[in-house]
Amino acid sequence: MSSTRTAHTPRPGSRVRRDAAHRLALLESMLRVRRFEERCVELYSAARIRGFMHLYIGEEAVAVGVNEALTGDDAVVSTYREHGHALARGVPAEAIMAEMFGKVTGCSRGRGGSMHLFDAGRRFYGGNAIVGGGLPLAAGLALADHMTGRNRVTCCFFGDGAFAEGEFHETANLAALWRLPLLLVCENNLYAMGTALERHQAQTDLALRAAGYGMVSWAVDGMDVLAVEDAARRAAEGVRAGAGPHFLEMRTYRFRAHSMYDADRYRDKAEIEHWKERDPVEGFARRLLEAKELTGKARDALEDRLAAGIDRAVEAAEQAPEEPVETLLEYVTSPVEANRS
Amino acid sequence: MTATRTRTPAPAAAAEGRTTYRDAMREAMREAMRADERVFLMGEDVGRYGGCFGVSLGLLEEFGPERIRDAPLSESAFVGAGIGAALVGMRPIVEIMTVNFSLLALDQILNNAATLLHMSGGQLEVPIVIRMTTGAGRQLAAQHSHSLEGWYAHIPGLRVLAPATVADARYMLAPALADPDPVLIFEHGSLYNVSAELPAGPGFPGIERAVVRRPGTDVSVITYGGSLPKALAAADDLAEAGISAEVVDLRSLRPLDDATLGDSVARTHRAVVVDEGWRTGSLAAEISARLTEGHFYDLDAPVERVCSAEVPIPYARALEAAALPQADTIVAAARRAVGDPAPARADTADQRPTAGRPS
Amino acid sequence: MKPLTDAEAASVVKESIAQIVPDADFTGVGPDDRFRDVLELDSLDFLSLVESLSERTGIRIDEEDYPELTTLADATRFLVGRSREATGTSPA
Amino acid sequence: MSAFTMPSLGADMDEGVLREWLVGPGDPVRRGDVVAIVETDKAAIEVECFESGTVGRLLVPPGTRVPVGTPLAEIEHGREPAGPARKDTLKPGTRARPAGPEPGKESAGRAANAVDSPARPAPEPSGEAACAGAGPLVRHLAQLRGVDLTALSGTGPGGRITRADVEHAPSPRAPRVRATPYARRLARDLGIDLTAVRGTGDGGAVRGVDVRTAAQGADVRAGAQADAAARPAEFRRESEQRTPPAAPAEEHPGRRTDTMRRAIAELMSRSKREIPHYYLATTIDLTAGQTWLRRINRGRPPADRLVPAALLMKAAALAAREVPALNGYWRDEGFVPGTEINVGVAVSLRQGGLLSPVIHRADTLAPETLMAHLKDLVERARRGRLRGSETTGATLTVTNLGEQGVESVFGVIHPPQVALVGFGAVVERPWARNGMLGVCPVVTVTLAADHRATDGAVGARYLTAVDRLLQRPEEL
Repeated sequence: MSSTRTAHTPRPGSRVRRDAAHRLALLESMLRVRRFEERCVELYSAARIRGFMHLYIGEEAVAVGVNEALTGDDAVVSTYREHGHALARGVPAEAIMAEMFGKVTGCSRGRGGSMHLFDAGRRFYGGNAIVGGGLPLAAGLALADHMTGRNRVTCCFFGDGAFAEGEFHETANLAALWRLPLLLVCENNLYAMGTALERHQAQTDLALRAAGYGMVSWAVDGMDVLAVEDAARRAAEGVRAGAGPHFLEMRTYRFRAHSMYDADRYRDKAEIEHWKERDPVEGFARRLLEAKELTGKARDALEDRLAAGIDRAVEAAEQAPEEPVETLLEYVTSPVEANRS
Repeated sequence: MTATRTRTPAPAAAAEGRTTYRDAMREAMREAMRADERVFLMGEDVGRYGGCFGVSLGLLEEFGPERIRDAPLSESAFVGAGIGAALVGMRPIVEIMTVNFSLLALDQILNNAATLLHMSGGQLEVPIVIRMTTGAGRQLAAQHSHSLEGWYAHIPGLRVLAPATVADARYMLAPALADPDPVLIFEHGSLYNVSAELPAGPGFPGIERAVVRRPGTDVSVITYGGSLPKALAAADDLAEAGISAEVVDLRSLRPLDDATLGDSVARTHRAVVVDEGWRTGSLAAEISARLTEGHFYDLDAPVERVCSAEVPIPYARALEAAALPQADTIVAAARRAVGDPAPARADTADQRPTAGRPS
Repeated sequence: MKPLTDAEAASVVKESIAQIVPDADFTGVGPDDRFRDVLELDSLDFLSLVESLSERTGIRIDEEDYPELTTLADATRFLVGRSREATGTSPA
Repeated sequence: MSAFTMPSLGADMDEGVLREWLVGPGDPVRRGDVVAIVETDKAAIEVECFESGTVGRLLVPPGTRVPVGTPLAEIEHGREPAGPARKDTLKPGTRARPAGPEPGKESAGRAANAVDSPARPAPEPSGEAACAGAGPLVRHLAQLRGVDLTALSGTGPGGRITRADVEHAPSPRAPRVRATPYARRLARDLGIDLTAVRGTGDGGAVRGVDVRTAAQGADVRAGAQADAAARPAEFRRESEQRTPPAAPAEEHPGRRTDTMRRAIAELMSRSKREIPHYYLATTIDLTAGQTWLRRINRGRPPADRLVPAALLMKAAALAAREVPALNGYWRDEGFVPGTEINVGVAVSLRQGGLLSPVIHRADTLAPETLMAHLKDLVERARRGRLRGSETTGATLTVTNLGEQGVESVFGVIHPPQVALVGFGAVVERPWARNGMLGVCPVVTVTLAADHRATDGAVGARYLTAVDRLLQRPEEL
C-alpha cells in the first residue's frame, strides 16, 4: 500500500531561467512546429500525406512549454494531435515526415501515420487515437516507476474531450489513489471535435473538477509559452517530489479544423479571429521584438533555417523506400514468436 | 491405443496428493512472483478479499500490497495501467473478475495491448498477462456467464489461452509471462474446484499446442476450457455405444494449432466442435472453416458444432443447462457425424465404421 | 446323353448366332460361307457364340477348335463329331 | 419434390425421345435406378434417376421428343418410398398443372394415362440462333460448365440465352453424386465409381465406409459378372423382360439410324473441320501376346476367356499413361490433360452406326476386368442399353476395325479428344526376327492425333510404347 504523503505545493517560478537565449529557443521550437505543420497542410493537399491529420496550429505553446519541464528520462504519452508533442520531445522531423509518407524510415515504420508517432528511445509513447485511451497507459508507466522507485515523470497529454471519457476519471482516481508520478496535461481547446466545451461538460472548470480527485490542479493560459513552462515546471517538481499526480488545464485554441478541413459550422469565424489575436507564436515573437531580444533579420534567418530543415525532412521522406509489402505481418507479435499465425 | 477412461471426477475438495485448479493457478502465480520481482498481480479484490474466486488467497500476506494490488472498479484504468507497466519492463498479471467485465477494458486490450507493437513499428512490446473467469454453469445469469474468449481470439497481437486441466492451470502461466506479447488466460468458472494429481513439470507441452486428451478413431471432438470435461464424459458414453471419440483440447485459442486439429480429423474423418460461445460467428465456426479449408477431402461428414443457444445465459437451472453444450448434446452431434443418429441399435451397428469399435 | 444329329447341331448353331445377331438373315449365308464375315461377328460376338454353343450342347470348345467354327457346315460337323466322342466317354 | 428431366447424354445432344418408361407412378426409386429409355441421335440409352423417392406423375408419354432439361416425371421425396402416386396427386401442392385423368381410372397403361400434359412437339431446331443469342459472358459460363448452348432455349428478351438458363441447364458431365469429400477422395484413390456406390449417409450420401465396402465388393462383383456371363439363358430371360417386343429400336429403325447417321456426320465433320490430323502406323509382332492369351485361355470356359482386343486395349491405355499428351481434351485453344485414362471403345452397331461406350480408368484394370467391362459394354451398346454415364468422359478412343478383317484403320478423332488409336486385324505374315524369316501373327496399330496438341514425335513415342507393352503381355 502506498504511503500517504502530504500535498506539496511548489513555489512559483522556481528555477525557471528567464534569459533571452531561452526565450529565443522557445520561439524557435514553437515556430518549428508551426512551419512543419504548415508544410504538412501543403503535402496533404497534394496527397503526399493521407489519412486523418490533426493539426496543432494555435496550441504550440503547450507542447513547447511543457517539454521544458521534462527531462530525457521522463515519458510522454500523447494524443492523435501530436506533431507538436513529438517535435518538442525531439523526435526528428525527418522521422515524423517519413512516417506520414508511410515510409520505412518513419518513426513507426509506416504502420502508424500521423496519429501514431512513436519513439521508444525518447520515451515518446505514442499518439493514441482513442480519446482518453492513453491515460490508463500513462498511469501504468507511472506505476512501474513508482513500484521500481525510479524518480521519473510520465506526462500525459489529452484534450477536453477526454474529460468526458470514463478512462480519464478512472485514471485520475487510480493515479491519485496510488500517488503515481503522473503529470496530466489537459489541452482544453474548447472543442471536442465539433462539440463546444459547454455543450459536453456540465461543469466547464476542468481544473476544479480534477482537484476533486485529490490532485494538485491548476488552470493555465495555454497561449503563453512562458506561463505554460512555469506551471509545468512547478507541477513536474511536485510530481518528482512524490506529491502524486498533478493536473494542468491548458486553456488554448486550435486555429484550424479538427482534422485538416472542416466547415467550422460549430464555431464563429469571429471567435477564431479573436483567438488568433492571441497567437502563441506570433504574439511571443512580437514580445521578443519589442524587448529587442529578436531582430527582423534574426527572425528571417530563423525562418530560413527552419524552412531548410523542413525541406530536408520532406526530401528525405520522398527519397526513403517504402516498407516492402512482404513485411505486412511483421510487428503483430514479437519476432521471437514469429511462427504464429 | 486403447482409450483410457478419463471422465473428470465431479468437483470435490482437493484430496490427499491432489491439487485443485484454483490452487494450481495460485501456485503458478506464487512461483512467478518469487522468481521475478517484475511480476505483480493487480485487479479487483485480489488482495484482502483473496480474489473473487479465491485464486489469490494468501498472496497478499506473502508479497504485500505493492505486488498484490487491489484496484478500484476501473477495468479500463487498471488494465491500461498494466499495459503501461508492461511497456517499461514490468510483468503484470492483471485479473479481471469475469469476461463480461473485460468489455469495460476492451479498448485497452484491443486498441493498446494488441496494437502497440504494430503501431510503433516494433518498438513497444507488451508482456502483460490478463487472467479472467469465463463461462456459465453456476446460475450466475446473463452478465456473469458468457464465453467471449472467441472475440479475443479474433484479435491479432494477442495470445489467448484456455487452461482446461489442473496441469495447464499450474504450468501455463510461466510461459505466458515469458511471452513478450500480451497473453489472455481464460479460466472457466466451473473448473476451479476440479482436482487432479499434478504431473511433474517436465512433459508440459508448452502453450503453443493443442493436445489429444483421449485418443479415438471415429470422430474428433474438439473443445477447450470448461467444455473439456463434458467432451470427455461424452466420449465415455460414445464408447459404450461403440463409437470411439478422440477428444482434442485446443488449449491455445489464438493461435490455433491447425496441425494437431488437422491430424486428428485426417484420422477420424469427422469433427464435432464444442464451444460454449454462441454459435454465430463463434470460435467453433472458425475451426469448422479451417477444417473445411485444410481437410475438405478428409471429411466424411459435415463438421458438427455444439455451441450455446443463442440467448443470454438464463438464470434458472434447467434453462441454463439447456442453453449450454452438454455431454448428451455432444453425444448426439458425434452420432450424427458418424451417421448413427439413433441410440445404439443392434440392427444399425453394422453400418458403423468398424475401425473404432472395441473388440 | 445322346449324340447330336446333324439337324440338331445345325439348329443349335443358327439359334446361337441368332441370339447374338437377332436380325441375322440366314438366307444370305450359305453352308460353306464364312459366317463370321458375312454376319460381321467380331471377336466378342464370336466368343459369345462359343459360349452359347458350349452352354447349349455341353461340348467343350477350346481356342484351338475355333478354326472349326468358320462355316455353318464346319460348325455343324464339329459339334456332331464332338458329341459323338463325348457320349460313351465322360462328358467334357 | 423434384423433376426427373430429359438428361443431356452428350455434348452434342439437344433433344431426345422418351422411348419407354421402366417405372410408373408410385414406384419407389433409388438414386441410380434406371427409370426410362431415352433415344438420342446415337442410341437408345437407359437413363438413371438421380434422386431417391417415389415416382409421381409421368409428364411425358413414350414416343415424345423433348428438349434436354424438359421435366419427364416427378419424383416425390420422403424418407420412405410413399404409397401409390394417386395419393400424392391428391395433395394440393401437386395440382400445379391442369387436372390429369381421374386417378381411379388408371389401370393398365397407367404410365401413359398418368401423363398430364400432352406430348409437346419438338421445338424448331434453334441451335444456331440460340447460340448467336448468347453474350460472351454466357458463352464463357456455358463452356465452363460444359453446357451445350444449342441445347438451350433462351428465356431472355428475344429468346436470348441468359446466365440463369445456363446455370439451370443440366450438366452433361457425370451426374452429381451426393458423397462426402472424404468418400470422393477415397473413391478416387481406390478406383471406385461413385455413381455405383450405395450411400448409407444422410439423404443417401455416400460416405467413406460405403466406398470401402464397395471396394471390398468389387472383386466379388467382378466374379458375379463372370457368373452372369456364364449363364446366358438366364440373362436373356431378363433382357427379354426388360425389352418388350415393341422395343424402341425396332419401332422406327430407319429414323433412328438416320438420326444417328446425322449425329455421326456432325461429329466427324466437326473433327475434320477443326482438327488437323496426323497419322502414324506401325506393325507389331503379336507372337508373345497370342502365346500368352492361348496359355491364359486354355482350360477356361469361354465366358472367362480373353480376346486379343482386351490385350490391345490395355496396352493402348497403359501407353497413354506413358504419353499423357495424347490423353485428354483440346479446349479453349489449349490441351487439358485427362485426370484419368478413360478409353472410349468404338463399337459398330449391326443396323449401322457407331457408339463409343467408355471404360473408365482402363489403365488400372486387370486384363480380365477390362475384358468383362468390354463384353458388358459392347453387348449393352448393341442392345441400346447403355447408361448415360457410360457414354461420357472418354479421354482417348480406341477402334478395333480389325475385327472386320482390315489390316489398318486411320481413324477420325472424336472431338474434343486429341487422339484415336486403331487396331487392325491380327494376321499371319512373314516376319524377320534375329535375321530369320518366319511367320508371325502381327497387328498394325495406327494413331490419328491432333496436331494442335502434339507433334509426330509424341505420337511415335506412343506407338513405340504400345509395341513394347505388347511384348510383355504378362505384365499388362
